[in-house]
Amino acid sequence: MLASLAFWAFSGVAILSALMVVIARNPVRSVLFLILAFISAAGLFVLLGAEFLAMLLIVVYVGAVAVLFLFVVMMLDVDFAELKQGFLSYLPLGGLIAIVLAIELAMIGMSWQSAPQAEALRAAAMPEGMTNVEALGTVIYDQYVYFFQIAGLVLLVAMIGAIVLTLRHKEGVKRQSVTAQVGRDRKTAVEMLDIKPGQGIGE
Amino acid sequence: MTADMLSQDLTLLIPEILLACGAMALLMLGVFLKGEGANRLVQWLTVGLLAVAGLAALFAMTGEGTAFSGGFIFDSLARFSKVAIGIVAAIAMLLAMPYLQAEKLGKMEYPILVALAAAGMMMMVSANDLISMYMAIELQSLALYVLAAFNRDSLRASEAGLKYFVLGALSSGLLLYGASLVYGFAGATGFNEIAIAVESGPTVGLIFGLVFVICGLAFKVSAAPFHMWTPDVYEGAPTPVTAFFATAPKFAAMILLARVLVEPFGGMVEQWRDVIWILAVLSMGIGAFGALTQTNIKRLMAYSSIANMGYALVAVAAASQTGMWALLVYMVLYMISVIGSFGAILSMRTREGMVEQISDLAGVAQRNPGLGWSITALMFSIGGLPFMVGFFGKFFLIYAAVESGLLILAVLAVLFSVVGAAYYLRVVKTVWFDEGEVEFVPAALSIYWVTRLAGLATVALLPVVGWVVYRAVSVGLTVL
Amino acid sequence: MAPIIVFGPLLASAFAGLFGNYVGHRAAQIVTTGAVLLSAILSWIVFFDVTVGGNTTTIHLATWMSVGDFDVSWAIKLDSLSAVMLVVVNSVSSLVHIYSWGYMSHDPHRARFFSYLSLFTFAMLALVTADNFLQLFFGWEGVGLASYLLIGFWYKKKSANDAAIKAFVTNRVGDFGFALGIMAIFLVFGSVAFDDVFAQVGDQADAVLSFAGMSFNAIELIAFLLFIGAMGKSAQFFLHVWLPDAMEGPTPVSALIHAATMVTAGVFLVCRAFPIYEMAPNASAIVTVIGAVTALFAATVGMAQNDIKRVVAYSTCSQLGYMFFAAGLGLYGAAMFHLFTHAFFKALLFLGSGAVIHGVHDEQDMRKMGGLFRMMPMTWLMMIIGTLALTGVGFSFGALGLFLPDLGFAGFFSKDAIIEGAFMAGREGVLFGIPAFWIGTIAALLTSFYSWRLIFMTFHGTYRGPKDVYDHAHDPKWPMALPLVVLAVGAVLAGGLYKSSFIGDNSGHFWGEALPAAAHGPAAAGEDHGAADDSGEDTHAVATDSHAEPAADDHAVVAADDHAVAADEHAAEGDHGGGHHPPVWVLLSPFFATLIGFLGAIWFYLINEGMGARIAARGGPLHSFLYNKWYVDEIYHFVFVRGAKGLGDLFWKVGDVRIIDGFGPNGVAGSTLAAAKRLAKAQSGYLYHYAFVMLIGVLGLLLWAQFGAGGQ
Amino acid sequence: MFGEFEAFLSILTFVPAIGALVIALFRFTARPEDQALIDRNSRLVAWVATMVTLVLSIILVANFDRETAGFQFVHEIEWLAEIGMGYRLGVDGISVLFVLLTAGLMPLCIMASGAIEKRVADYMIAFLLLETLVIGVFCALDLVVFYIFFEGGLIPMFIIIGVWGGQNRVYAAFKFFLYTLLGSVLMLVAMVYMFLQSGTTDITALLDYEFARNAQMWMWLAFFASFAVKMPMWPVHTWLPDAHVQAPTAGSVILAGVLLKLGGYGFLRFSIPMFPEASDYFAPLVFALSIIAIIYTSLVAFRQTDIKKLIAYSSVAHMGFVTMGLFAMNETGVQGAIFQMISHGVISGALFLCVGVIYDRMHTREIAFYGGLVHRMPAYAAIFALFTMANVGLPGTSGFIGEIMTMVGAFQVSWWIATGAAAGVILSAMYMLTMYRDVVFGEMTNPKLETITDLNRMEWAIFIPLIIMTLWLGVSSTVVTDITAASVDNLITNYNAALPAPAQ
Amino acid sequence: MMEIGLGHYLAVAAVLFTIGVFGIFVNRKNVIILLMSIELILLSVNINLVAFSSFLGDLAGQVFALFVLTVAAAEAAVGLAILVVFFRNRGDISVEGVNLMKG
Repeated sequence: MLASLAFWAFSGVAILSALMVVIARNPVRSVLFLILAFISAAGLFVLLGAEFLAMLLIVVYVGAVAVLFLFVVMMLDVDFAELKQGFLSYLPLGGLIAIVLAIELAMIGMSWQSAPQAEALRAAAMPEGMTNVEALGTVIYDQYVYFFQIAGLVLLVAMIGAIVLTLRHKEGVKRQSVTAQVGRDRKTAVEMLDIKPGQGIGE
Repeated sequence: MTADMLSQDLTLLIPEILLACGAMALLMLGVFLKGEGANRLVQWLTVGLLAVAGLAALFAMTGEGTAFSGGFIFDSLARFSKVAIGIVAAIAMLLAMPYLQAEKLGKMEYPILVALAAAGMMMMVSANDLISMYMAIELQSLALYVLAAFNRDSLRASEAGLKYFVLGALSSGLLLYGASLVYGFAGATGFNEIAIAVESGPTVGLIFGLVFVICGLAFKVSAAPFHMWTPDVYEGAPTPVTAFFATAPKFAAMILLARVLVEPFGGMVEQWRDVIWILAVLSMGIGAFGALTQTNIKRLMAYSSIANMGYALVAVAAASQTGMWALLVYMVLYMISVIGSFGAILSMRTREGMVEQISDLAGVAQRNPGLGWSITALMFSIGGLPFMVGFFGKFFLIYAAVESGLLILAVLAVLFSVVGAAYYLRVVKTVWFDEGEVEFVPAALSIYWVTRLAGLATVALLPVVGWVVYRAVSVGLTVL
Repeated sequence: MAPIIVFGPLLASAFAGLFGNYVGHRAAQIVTTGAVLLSAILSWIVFFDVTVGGNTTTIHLATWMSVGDFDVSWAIKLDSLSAVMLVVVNSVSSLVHIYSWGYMSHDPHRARFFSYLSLFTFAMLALVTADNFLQLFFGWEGVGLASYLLIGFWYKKKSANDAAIKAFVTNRVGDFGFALGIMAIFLVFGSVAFDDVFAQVGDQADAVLSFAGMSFNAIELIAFLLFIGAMGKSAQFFLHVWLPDAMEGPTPVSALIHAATMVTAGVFLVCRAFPIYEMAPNASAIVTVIGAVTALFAATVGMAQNDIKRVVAYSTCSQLGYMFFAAGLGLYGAAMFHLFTHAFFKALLFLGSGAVIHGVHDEQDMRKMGGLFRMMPMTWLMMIIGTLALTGVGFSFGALGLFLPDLGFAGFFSKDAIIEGAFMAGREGVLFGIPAFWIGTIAALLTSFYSWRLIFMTFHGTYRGPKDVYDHAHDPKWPMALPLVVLAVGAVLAGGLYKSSFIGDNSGHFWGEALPAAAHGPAAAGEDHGAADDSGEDTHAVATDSHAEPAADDHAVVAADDHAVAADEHAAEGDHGGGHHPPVWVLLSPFFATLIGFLGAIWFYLINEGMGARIAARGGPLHSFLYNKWYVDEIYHFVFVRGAKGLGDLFWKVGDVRIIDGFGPNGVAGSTLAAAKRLAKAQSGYLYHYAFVMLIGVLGLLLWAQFGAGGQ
Repeated sequence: MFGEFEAFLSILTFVPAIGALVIALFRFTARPEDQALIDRNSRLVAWVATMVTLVLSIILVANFDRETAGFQFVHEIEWLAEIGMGYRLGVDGISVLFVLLTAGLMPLCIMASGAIEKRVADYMIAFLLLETLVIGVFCALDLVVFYIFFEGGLIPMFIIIGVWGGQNRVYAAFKFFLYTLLGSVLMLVAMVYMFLQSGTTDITALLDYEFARNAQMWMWLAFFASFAVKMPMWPVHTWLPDAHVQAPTAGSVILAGVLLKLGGYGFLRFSIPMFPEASDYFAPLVFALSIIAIIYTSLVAFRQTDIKKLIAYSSVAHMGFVTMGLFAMNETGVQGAIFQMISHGVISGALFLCVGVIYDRMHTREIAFYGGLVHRMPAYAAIFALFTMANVGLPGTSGFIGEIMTMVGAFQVSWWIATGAAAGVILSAMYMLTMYRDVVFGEMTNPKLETITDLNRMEWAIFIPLIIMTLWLGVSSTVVTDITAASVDNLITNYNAALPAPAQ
Repeated sequence: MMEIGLGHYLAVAAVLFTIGVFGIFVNRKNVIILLMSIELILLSVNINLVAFSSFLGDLAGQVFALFVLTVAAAEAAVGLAILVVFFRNRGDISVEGVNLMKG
């Protein structure tokens, strides 16, 4: 009973805040509603027994992605009010499509039955007597290590990509060069000049 | 998982491992050896790396089989595809080098991203699980998003990157939603397991899931109506990137699509054939008609690739062994022609810089006969006209379609190919009939040879096609 | 020998045509004339060999076509029919060659002219010596080609070119029928060789060809189709329009082709194919009718023409009509006989006209002549002889029951034989025999009228042209005079000499297998009874007629009509009489018809000189009708030429351009491009549009998968 | 003597391609300043290559066994055998003469290309490739090989029309290419279907294979789409006038002389023997279209103001005789059709060359521009007259034989058809003679023509063989029909055997 | 209050998915919100996966969701990087303006 109450609460909040994400006038609010939606979803995850993912959602999404969004929104100084104009022009068509889609998908959801052989097909059956985290750990690093490695590559690509796109070596910015600092010796650091009187150092 | 098993699994992954580790090593190399020379070194090494990876797939003494609990499969289809991907990616990299140098884009990240994207593609063709499918696609896609926007000071390139990214992310969402439905209704993510679940009868959930998955993959192969990004991205992205886009990723995605449809969902042919049928017809039609009014040759190539993916989908729709080898032959021949065409496009450099209007090609056949003849051969080959190898691609896929009883589709395909011929002819017409003033600077050696050899190959390969076909047949045999 | 006859002119022609410019005109003339002369001499030898010696042969030269059963040879068939034709063709041709030495002496393209003439001769020879229909067709079209080339010889003149094309195309219309006839022959008989076909005619008498749901007797159909060909070549009514225009060519050409030889090919064809016509009474009836109509039509039109050559041309047309109705009535021998005699006197008339034209500086309009007989008496004499022969002056003493030989010019024997034969045939029940007889008689009247009109307008009365021309008018020199004389001799004697061979006692032996025994029956029957001739009578008639009272032109026609009515009554009486011999009035009626025509001409053109011109100036409907040749040209022009142009434009500009191209390639290309443009517009460049399309695509596919074919 | 030498036909086929390769080699490697040298040498090489081909094809015909109905000089190389395909070449009585025709016209085309001054090397390459492709079509004994050659020929022709053509060449080239391509692709589908049904693409095997009646209908239509366009038959003929008018002289010669024959050859090789029941069923359609073509296009030709267009339309009309003869399906008709194709190849080629002569001098093809040419060019006038007459179908020229034989053949089927065709003969005289009159005869009123010169030696050399062929075939048609007889006989026998006995 | 079954979770996911799609439609001017809509779609996928995983008693779904999260984060990084680049070049991020290339 409590669980179902929690479900309704979480799902209600999630849906409403998701709706707010797309219709909020200010993107900052959108981001904040997004965070709320994520948190509600995390609640749903907990209800489903996926505690680790729930935490991950909050840590990764709220902690990283949403903040990144926020950061970009702040960084890009855009007149958002203007961007919201014309909001309604596609509403009827969008709404229609959305409603049809929602009905379709919900119908499918309702029609779910566990496939007869699903039991047998399970690649990674929930191990008994293990916490969710433990259980995930065992499969990720064993059975799904391949995916894990690809995920690493994906992140690498993302990193390279973000850097190559946004990193700028601005002229005139002094940078630290560790090797240069460490490799300093007398020859490079000190220059002996023979200064003629009355002429100073000049070219 | 024992070490023994691990090493056994790892041997199946030699090409990917080579690419991933090589890419990381080159990354280090690039980071620590600064300067133009280092960039060029990295570029050359990447070319080598890609080629080696491709050849490794061919020659590595690994058996065929699955690895990592069925998440990865190495069969003859995968082997064939990896060789093709490796070689094409290497050629694309080769084509890119002079461009990058001339356009001052010669950052060392470019080859690294190409290598990682290639790794992603190789994983795609080996995917045997929804998760690995998704991860491989993302690995490839993320790299390509970045590559599309690689010329970050260009508004066009960044616009292209943005469009590609946003739509790509959307398509990923669709794919994932489908994957989740498939997972839920089949009860597993592995292709083998899904196949078993499908055997017991398709449910609405599976059908919906499959449709979503198809939509996601259709985006990657730029099949209509998920093609909209293609012209803009092709036009906006730096030309060598476009050349890369048009070849290896298309190939990988097409193979993946075919594998997904034939292996896990082989039991649902009746359900998905219509979907593919529609996609094929739309792609062929939009590709053919869309190209007619184009003036930018890269956009033209974009529409051409949409149309050609439509043809490839005809082979997929055939859903037969013949269809599979028709697909392979078609894609390989298509890649040869396209990579050559992009070599030609990259040759379109005047003293002021790159030009990419079709009209700039006016009179090329007169001033630069080698290029003119090459473009002619390549265009006719892409158009699938006889005496060019492209014809065989079309021929086999029509063969496959007719064999599977898809007569209407076959007829539509040939009719659209006539419309298509019109715009390839337009290029040839410009090359031959028009008088032009635009003087190209001599192309770099790599571009020169890629263009000429590909041009020659489209004609000279004709007798060799037999070999390609045998090879493909043997691949097709193991797929089903 | 036979190959020399046939191919000699060809080689000569090729020589003159190819090398004429190198070896000079004289050499070309010598070679061609020599070759044709040689042919002529040899053909006389062959003629006697065949007709007297009875040595009919067929020389097979080569295979032309051989496909399955369709086997066609190049051959030279020598029988009486072809021998007669050989003689006619080669004789006239060689005379015309000689004549042309003089006539064309100032033309810069003489070599070409002689080449054409010889080429024509060759084609004509190939035609007459054919042993199958297809070779005949070869010659048929070959003479058409030569005719085309010769009519258009003066290529600078647009009228000449147009006339040449008209001749060729009109002939093609006839050939259309001929070709179809050949096809039908092959279909029915499985062969196109004369011997095979004629041998089978009896067996196939009941063969039927169905066409558009109707069934026709095959033989009738074939006969009819062949006759269409003959109509074209022989300028019979409906397809006669080219012949008068063909006078644009040099006069020797007119003499050779459009009088003596080519135009008679149609008659030759009908005679050659007589076994078919024998079995085809209805088709023969058509031949008769067309022939008779032509005879009358051309004669009426001839009365109103002013061009000297055109008058002769219409006269030719009319005489051909005689030959045809004779052939149609089964009087093949008579037809051939008339053909034979006609060749001489008509060539004479043409060459004479040529001499006149030559003498008055290429003036052809008779209205600008007159009184020329003083300046060119020799020509006058020749023309008179020709006219006498044409009008068939002579007298049949037999008709009066006198046992004297018939006396008369060539035309008298042959034409009277036809007219009488027609009467006899009609009495024996051959279709249209009696009408043919009457028409023949009336046409004889008209012939006489216009022929003498020509003479009077040209040679008598007062000169109406420029003075200096008259002063320089002269008789021709020897190369032109010689053929005239030779032909005049022929025109006088040919009839009397060969009458018995062609239609008389000797005809059975003369023709051998070439013509049916019956062909010399009806006419011969009358002749045998001692129809005699009196040339003295005739000259007397001329003399008296020249003093005839002048009368209005219409009066002449009315008079003729009256006469016809009267004669009709007579015919009725004659019928009552019955019997194997034509009644006396039948034998005499041509004579009187001729006499009346002659008197009419005297009245109009000698006694009341200028009356004809006045009538013409008044432009009455009858005159206009005749002067404008019954408006046939105008109708054809409107229907066929304008029709073809209109249809051509319709098919081209509407059919091809607007409909086929408009809806076909251009339409498709246009709509394709329009679709492409619309598609390009859909590719708006807006990100959300793209996403839109994607999502709509997803939704569509989902719905399709659920409710469409995929979702069952 | 060459019967044992298997590759003979392949060598014959590819000699021109080798010539093209030679030209290409020095074209691509030469320095720009050697342009004149390249031009001269490419002409020479092209001429030599085509002459070698001609000699080889004469040897081919000389060694051809006339008694045999089957294929001779067969050259087979295994290629994609697993899926039933192979590289197979061979000739029979039906095709061997077309090889000779092609090989015979090509040297003349090369010689007639003296007026081509730009990009001579490319031009020669295109022509040589075209020759290889066309000969390949006639020799191919495999569906796929056939199709490759058949369609491949479009490419060089496209370039020939487009680069060296007249004012509106781009439109014409596109129309030509797309029109014919559209027709052909349907044939491709049908070929695939045939392959799937019979399991082979070997033409000799397919000739014996019996397709189901229903399938025959569809395949016949698909093949018809291709061949009818190629012929071209009404109403898909409109590409031809444009293509002809715009093409350079030699291009028109090849187009009319050889490429149009591909359609008729296709009917003979595929439609009739492989789909006999469908051919029988659709014969009335073909007849109707043929007759319409003959009369309709003749009338259209009558109204043309452009000499080439007129001759092009006349070609359409003459091809009507071919289709009519082919579907008469008796020996006279079929042999007549083959003869007509050969003869039309010579005559229309010659006519286009005639036009080329004055076009090269005056650069216009408007009939109205000319007039009175005979004054300055008597030899030309004579030759033009000869071919005009041959085109009109005057007996004694080869034009007549084809027409009369096809008509005789058609007459046996129905004489409506023959009547219509014969009416076309009248019209052909009308338009050809009118055109000839307007161009050659009359006063020379156009002052620009005053300097026009008569034929030069090269032109004589071009015309003489054509004149000889026209007249020779005209008086001795057995030269051709003897060669075709056995194969045609066989074709008809099989055809009749394949038809179900008439229900009676 | 009825028993909460899988269907409920899937329905929630479907609604979220739809809202994501809807967001793309209605926010045609602001790329950032487009990206957020896509994040919503991914969230719905994750709910699906986890719900299925839970009801199937199979960890694979959760693993899948885990990787989706990872990739989504990477994607967001790249996407925002591209967006920043675009902004630098153009000065605003109105989607409406992003149509340099079309046709």
